[in-house]
Amino acid sequence: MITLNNVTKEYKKGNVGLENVSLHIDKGEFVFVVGKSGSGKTTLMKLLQKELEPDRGEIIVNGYHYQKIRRRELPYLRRQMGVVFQDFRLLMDRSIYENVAFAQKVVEAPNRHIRRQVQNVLELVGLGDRLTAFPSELSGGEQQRVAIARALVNHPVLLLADEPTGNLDPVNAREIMEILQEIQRRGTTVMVVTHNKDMVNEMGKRVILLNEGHIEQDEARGSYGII
Amino acid sequence: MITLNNVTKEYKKGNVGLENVSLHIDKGEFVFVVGKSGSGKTTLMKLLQKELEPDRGEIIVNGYHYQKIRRRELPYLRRQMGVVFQDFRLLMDRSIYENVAFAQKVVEAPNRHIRRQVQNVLELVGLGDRLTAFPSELSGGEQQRVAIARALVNHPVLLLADEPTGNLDPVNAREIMEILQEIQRRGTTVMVVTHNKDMVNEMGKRVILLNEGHIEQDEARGSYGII
Amino acid sequence: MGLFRRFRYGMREGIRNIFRNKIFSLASVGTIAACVFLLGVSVAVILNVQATMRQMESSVGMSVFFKEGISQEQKNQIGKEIQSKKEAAQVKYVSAEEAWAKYKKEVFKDNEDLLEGFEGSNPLNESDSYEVTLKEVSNHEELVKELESINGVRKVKYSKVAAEGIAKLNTLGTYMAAALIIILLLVSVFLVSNTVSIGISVRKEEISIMQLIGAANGFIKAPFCMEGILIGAAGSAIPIAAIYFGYHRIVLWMTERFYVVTAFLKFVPVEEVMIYLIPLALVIGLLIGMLGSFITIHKYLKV
Amino acid sequence: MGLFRRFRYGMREGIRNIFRNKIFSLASVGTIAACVFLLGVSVAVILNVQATMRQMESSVGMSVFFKEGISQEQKNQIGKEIQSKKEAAQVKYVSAEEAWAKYKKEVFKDNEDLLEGFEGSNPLNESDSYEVTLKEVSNHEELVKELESINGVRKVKYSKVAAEGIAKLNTLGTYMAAALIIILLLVSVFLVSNTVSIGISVRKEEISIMQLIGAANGFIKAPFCMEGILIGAAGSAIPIAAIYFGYHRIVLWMTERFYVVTAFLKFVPVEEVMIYLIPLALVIGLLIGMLGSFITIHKYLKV
Ligand SMILES: Nc1ncnc2c1ncn2[C@@H]1O[C@H](COP(=O)(O)OP(=O)(O)OP(=O)(O)O)[C@@H](O)[C@H]1O
Ligand SMILES: Nc1ncnc2c1ncn2[C@@H]1O[C@H](COP(=O)(O)OP(=O)(O)OP(=O)(O)O)[C@@H](O)[C@H]1O
Ligand SMILES: [Mg+2]
Ligand SMILES: [Mg+2]
Repeated sequence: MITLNNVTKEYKKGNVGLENVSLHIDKGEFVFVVGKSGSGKTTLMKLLQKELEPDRGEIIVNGYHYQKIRRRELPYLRRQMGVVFQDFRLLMDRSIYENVAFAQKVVEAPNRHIRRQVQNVLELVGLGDRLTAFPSELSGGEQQRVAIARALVNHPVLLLADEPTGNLDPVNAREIMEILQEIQRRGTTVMVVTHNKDMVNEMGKRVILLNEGHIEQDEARGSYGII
Repeated sequence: MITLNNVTKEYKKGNVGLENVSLHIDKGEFVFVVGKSGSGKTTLMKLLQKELEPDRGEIIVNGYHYQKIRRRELPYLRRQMGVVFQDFRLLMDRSIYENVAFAQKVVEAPNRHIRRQVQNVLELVGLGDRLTAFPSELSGGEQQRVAIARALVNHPVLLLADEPTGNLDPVNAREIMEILQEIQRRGTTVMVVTHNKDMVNEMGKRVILLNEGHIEQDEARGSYGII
Repeated sequence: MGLFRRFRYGMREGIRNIFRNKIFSLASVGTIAACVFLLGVSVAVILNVQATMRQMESSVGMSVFFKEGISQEQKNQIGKEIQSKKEAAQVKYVSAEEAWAKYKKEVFKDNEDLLEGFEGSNPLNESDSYEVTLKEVSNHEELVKELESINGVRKVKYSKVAAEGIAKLNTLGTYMAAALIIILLLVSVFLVSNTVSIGISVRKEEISIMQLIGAANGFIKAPFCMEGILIGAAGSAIPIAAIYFGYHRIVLWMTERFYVVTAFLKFVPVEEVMIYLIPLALVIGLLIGMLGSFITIHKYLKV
Repeated sequence: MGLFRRFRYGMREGIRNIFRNKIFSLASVGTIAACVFLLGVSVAVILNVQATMRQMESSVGMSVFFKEGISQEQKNQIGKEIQSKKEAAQVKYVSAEEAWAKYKKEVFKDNEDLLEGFEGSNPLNESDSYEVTLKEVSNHEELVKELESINGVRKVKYSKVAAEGIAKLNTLGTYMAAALIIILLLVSVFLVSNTVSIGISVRKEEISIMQLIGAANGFIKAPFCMEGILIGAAGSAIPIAAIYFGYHRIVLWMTERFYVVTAFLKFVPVEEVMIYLIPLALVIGLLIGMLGSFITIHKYLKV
């Protein structure tokens, strides 16, 4: 599903994003990406979404070679992914219903399905009764759950979640993790950036540890204990 | 330092923020505020900053009666607080040096001290080499640490931190907690909203548990285990 | 996505966007309205000035004098020939008596007694003429030559200074009108694109979120274009309506207040103003409104 | 905080703000520049039209005729008396012969032979007069009465229609100039406050952060006001400079291109335009720039 070959991304002023990262993730895998603040986790996510271009190296996701992809094709690539952004990136001038429905409209879902699907997914994250609220009227954790709902609503082939539980209490966090595991079981490849040590240790999934832009460790049934 | 008497805050559409909350926190205390997503933690913080007005009830902070305070006095009240916002609220068009220095300028610190103080506090949170970076050029955790630095720089009498470690890895989180404990030891009253179960359990401080706007529990040497 | 579905989507979302960004929408409508208003006032003034000029032109005429001793029949013949010229608007026979009477009235007003000695002996004897008023005045030199070549014509007198003056004034007026319209158009384009670019810079964030979710560019553009069209339409309609309903009053007020001057002035009907103003407003309002957002959006979609 | 320190802070931060929000700053400068430019062009046109009017006024004169049989000495006396009136600009004696010669030339140009029978017998005998040109034309009725009351004056002839026409035209011109300036001022205020309110709505977030950190309102306002003043100054300076340097060329071009017309026209020197334009631009640029941001900021600081 995901292949990175010697990918390097440097920001201006010489900040290292990623340095010479090679990586392979199979279809249907569940992977945690951990590492201390500023180690390049979000950079990796952004490269996979083609929000950033690598300076060097090759990225292949779901059969798309990122160097060769045309601008016209980019939306189709992105529609196969669900992304939870670290900073949520909700449309502030739309209700949370509209925010999630927008993702459905983008993939040209039939209108008659949209309402039900959006309602369902918002109920799944515990916000079924807040459809008309605007993001600014939600608590931090509630906004985060809207972002998660939006990533899930299209049943993506690949789910990228950047600290999806950073603003959630342990109970909510556990529920979200269960949801992510559930969609993995249904065949979605899931990649989760997290600082939640307990969760990582408990779930026994593959863990990729980043440090200053390098992959320091990549264990099949890893734990967070290592840092 | 902080007294709340029967404070109620309802948002429009009937969302409960806080309901009939009474609370007293002494000068120099260290208090954790916990509770599940949407339980009113941020609402409590906003009321203490007088960003929101309560519908009913009385708030007294550091001798200021919030009902009687004049608009002209408000800045002086706020200058005695350091606040870490859940959504950081950095000035996006200024470098992180300028962001922190702004807080110093607001309290009319002498110009010759500003540079050294800002440099020191940014080093304290591990960002001493990123002074000229803009918030958009920082990782989530780095932005969070800038927000913390800004709250600390004026040596406030009261520190309000809304999930200051939500985007931080365990190592960084621990360092930040130690800093907060250190400034408490120097006499600052500290109030921290957090979901970090381990941290709360480990530190053995007073824990206030909110649930749907009520105080459900308030233990002197509490733990997070209860929810 | 079907064209119809995209249109409907663009329309609905465009309308919603207008309400989502009230300040920006109001500002854009206001800017376009202000520009169209200035343009409209200018167009109205220009059209009225032109109409007045045309009236002045036709009042500059020529006098055609006859050779000595030709018959009344020949004079009639000459009159007909003059009439056949396409530049001639009106041809009027002025007898020598009339000419003298007019002069007397002009100079000796209320004091005709001074001229008693001349009574009966017209000093302008044999100076009967045709007074020709013209339709337009640009090729007067040629017309003078043509008229002088008519058999029996002794002399064609015309006020060269007045005729040339008016022709030049006309050209100057046209230049100034063109300059005014061009300046206003440029200022309008500038102001509108100003407003749009501020607006878009605000929505840059929103657009980039849409792109990251996988929205195709057309899908992002459609509502912006519709929004531009609607804002443009609203921004043009307001000043057009204001001018349509205000024009009549102002003309009335001017006619009453300044009756002596307005005798010289010629006011065009509001419909004529609208004939020019509406297409111009459409250009400003719709095209700028739409292209403004379209182009600027395009710039950001390239990201 | 000391006044000086606050000023310095406001200045430095104001300048930085301008660069921090380049799009907004450029847009604001552009909007103000466009408005001041339109105002400047209007002021220039109005001043030139007024100067031309004044010239026209002075060319409308009066003719003062004498009672029958008064002596040359008395006529000289009358001339002096007329000259002493403050409204009189120039007083010129026109003998009956001159008057007739002028008329002959006007009507019988190149055909004086037609008048042979009248040679020597001037039909305008006893019609010598003073031609008086006037400084201004508003109180002509009164002047006529005054002149007629002079001993030895038979009749004062003046073109009532022309004089009244010009006076009315003048009033109309003043009204239109005032209307134009008012419209442009209103449009300017509107456009600038438009731009500012978009800009502020963008910075609302920033302002609220500053407030939450404990910044006093004055501390937040100072940079915004300075920013407004600087943007206003830049926005005014650009079109003023453009008009200052462009004016001369345009006058030159018009004089060459339309020499017949420009003979009637009176161009005022660029300095005179600047005398009016600079204060007006200062009002627009500085006051609007500053008050615009000041008022709008104030609105948001009330939060
Ligand atoms: N736009 C940018 N310009 C310059 N440097 C950047 C930019 N974005 C990120 N960086 C730097 O690149 C490094 C990696 O950033 P990244 O966002 O990938 O970290 P992260 O692992 O997601 O950290 P966190 O856990 O704090 O979110 C950091 O040092 C960061 O400061
Ligand atoms: N501006 C608002 N308008 C309406 N409802 C609001 C608004 N702000 C917050 N709320 C609601 O009030 C409740 C309490 O919100 P608050 O932000 O205090 O929660 P919280 O405890 O901070 O949650 P989290 O841990 O997710 O940040 C939530 O249900 C939220 O949706
Ligand atoms: Mg990150
Ligand atoms: Mg919160």
